[in-house]
Amino acid sequence: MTGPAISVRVQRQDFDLAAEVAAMSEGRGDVGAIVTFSGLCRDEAGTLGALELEHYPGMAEAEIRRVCETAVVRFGLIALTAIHRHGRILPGEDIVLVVAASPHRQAAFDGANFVMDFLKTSAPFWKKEIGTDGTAGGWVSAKDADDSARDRWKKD
Amino acid sequence: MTGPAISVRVQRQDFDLAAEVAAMSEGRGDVGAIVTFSGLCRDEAGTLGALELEHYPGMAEAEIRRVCETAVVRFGLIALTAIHRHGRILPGEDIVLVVAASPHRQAAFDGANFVMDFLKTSAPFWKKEIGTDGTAGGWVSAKDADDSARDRWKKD
Amino acid sequence: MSTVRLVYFAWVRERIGKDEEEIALPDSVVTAGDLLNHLKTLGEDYEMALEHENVIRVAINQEHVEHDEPIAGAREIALFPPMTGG
Amino acid sequence: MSTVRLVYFAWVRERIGKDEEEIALPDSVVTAGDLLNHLKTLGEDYEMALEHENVIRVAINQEHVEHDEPIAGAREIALFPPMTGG
Repeated sequence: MTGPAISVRVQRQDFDLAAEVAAMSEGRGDVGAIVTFSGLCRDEAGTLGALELEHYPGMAEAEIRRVCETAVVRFGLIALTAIHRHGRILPGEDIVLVVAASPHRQAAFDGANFVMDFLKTSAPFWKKEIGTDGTAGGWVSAKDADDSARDRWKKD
Repeated sequence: MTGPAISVRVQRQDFDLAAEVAAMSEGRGDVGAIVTFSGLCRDEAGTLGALELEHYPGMAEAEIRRVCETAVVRFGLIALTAIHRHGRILPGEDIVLVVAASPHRQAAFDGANFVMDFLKTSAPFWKKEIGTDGTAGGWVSAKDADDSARDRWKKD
Repeated sequence: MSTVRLVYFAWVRERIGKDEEEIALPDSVVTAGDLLNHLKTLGEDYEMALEHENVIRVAINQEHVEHDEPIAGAREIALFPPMTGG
Repeated sequence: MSTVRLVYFAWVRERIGKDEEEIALPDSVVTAGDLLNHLKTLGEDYEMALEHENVIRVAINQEHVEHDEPIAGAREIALFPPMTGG
């Protein structure tokens, strides 16, 4: 008997959504619901040339894994995958993927949502904006709304 | 200026998750979040041979479209796709797919979640269980939990 | 008297024993609930199918309605159990 | 005196002007907050980087800690701004 399958990857290259989803239910009949979240780089109305994503190697993986371990227990997930890219990301490209599988739909929704909220506020990644002319802009500021989103998961 | 892109399909054949997701952000830079929900046929601990999915042609599409139209307005979605299969579905196979795209993550999560909750309780589909020996079992019963899940979206 | 097309799904269809039919309605049948009561007088199959009247869902012209909704102007009325898609 | 490896990220890294360094810590530096105050005495770059002390996040051995956490036993201490991944 193995526990829920957690897979965490921090990588430069893009990911394959379909393959990650297919892997969740392959060879098993207890998965009834799979929710995926893909976070993409927006072009900010044409003003953004790219994002430069800096991360803390080692801690980035460890922190996402801690979030995932909490999520599989709390929501009774069958499998959970989280992939976060780093380096230069162009508008329209993928930044992050979370895939949660469970027998029932709400657990899969909540699991993926929970992971994103905690990943946003606790995984050591930082975004720097690069203008359309290639010059470095400012660092993206953290949002209070992200802290609020995380805090709604606190149990009473 | 076109409104949010809603695509609703009720079909026998399987769908292509990756293609549906890719279509959402193709040629546009305002999509920051894409959430997908895939509903799969479980094997019910090896007791289920298949599901036979009956639907009300015409109304099934119309009802899902009504739900989607409400969702894009309520959550400010950029695009929303819902595909529901009918006919015989084997354990491990896809039943339903919802894909919601928006600038920000919570709207995409809520949009997909909302569509599933209303689709479950209002789209005219019925599941009949087929045993592993191919004999027809009973019709799946509607769950009170599904009504509760829908009712939590009622605004105060 | 007016005629209307009735369509049945899932176990309502199985118990009544047909997918659809055209029937003539007496003028006393005003609401969807009246229709259910009228159908129950047409035979045992209908009685068994519509026994638990409160769980039967009704759609007029492919839109959900409550049992107290008038059916005047309906081209197609569907009767079916609670839905279990998704 | 003990030595510890410090690593910096994002605008903390840019303002201090280095990715990482080993520094010797006086015994008076007990908590993460003490460390920030000590670093601010090391020059203008540090002062500018750590000016808004309350927004600076600290990780000891790759785990988040509060500013009042003791740093004894730390092999690696990271200083960085609030995170903006995802």
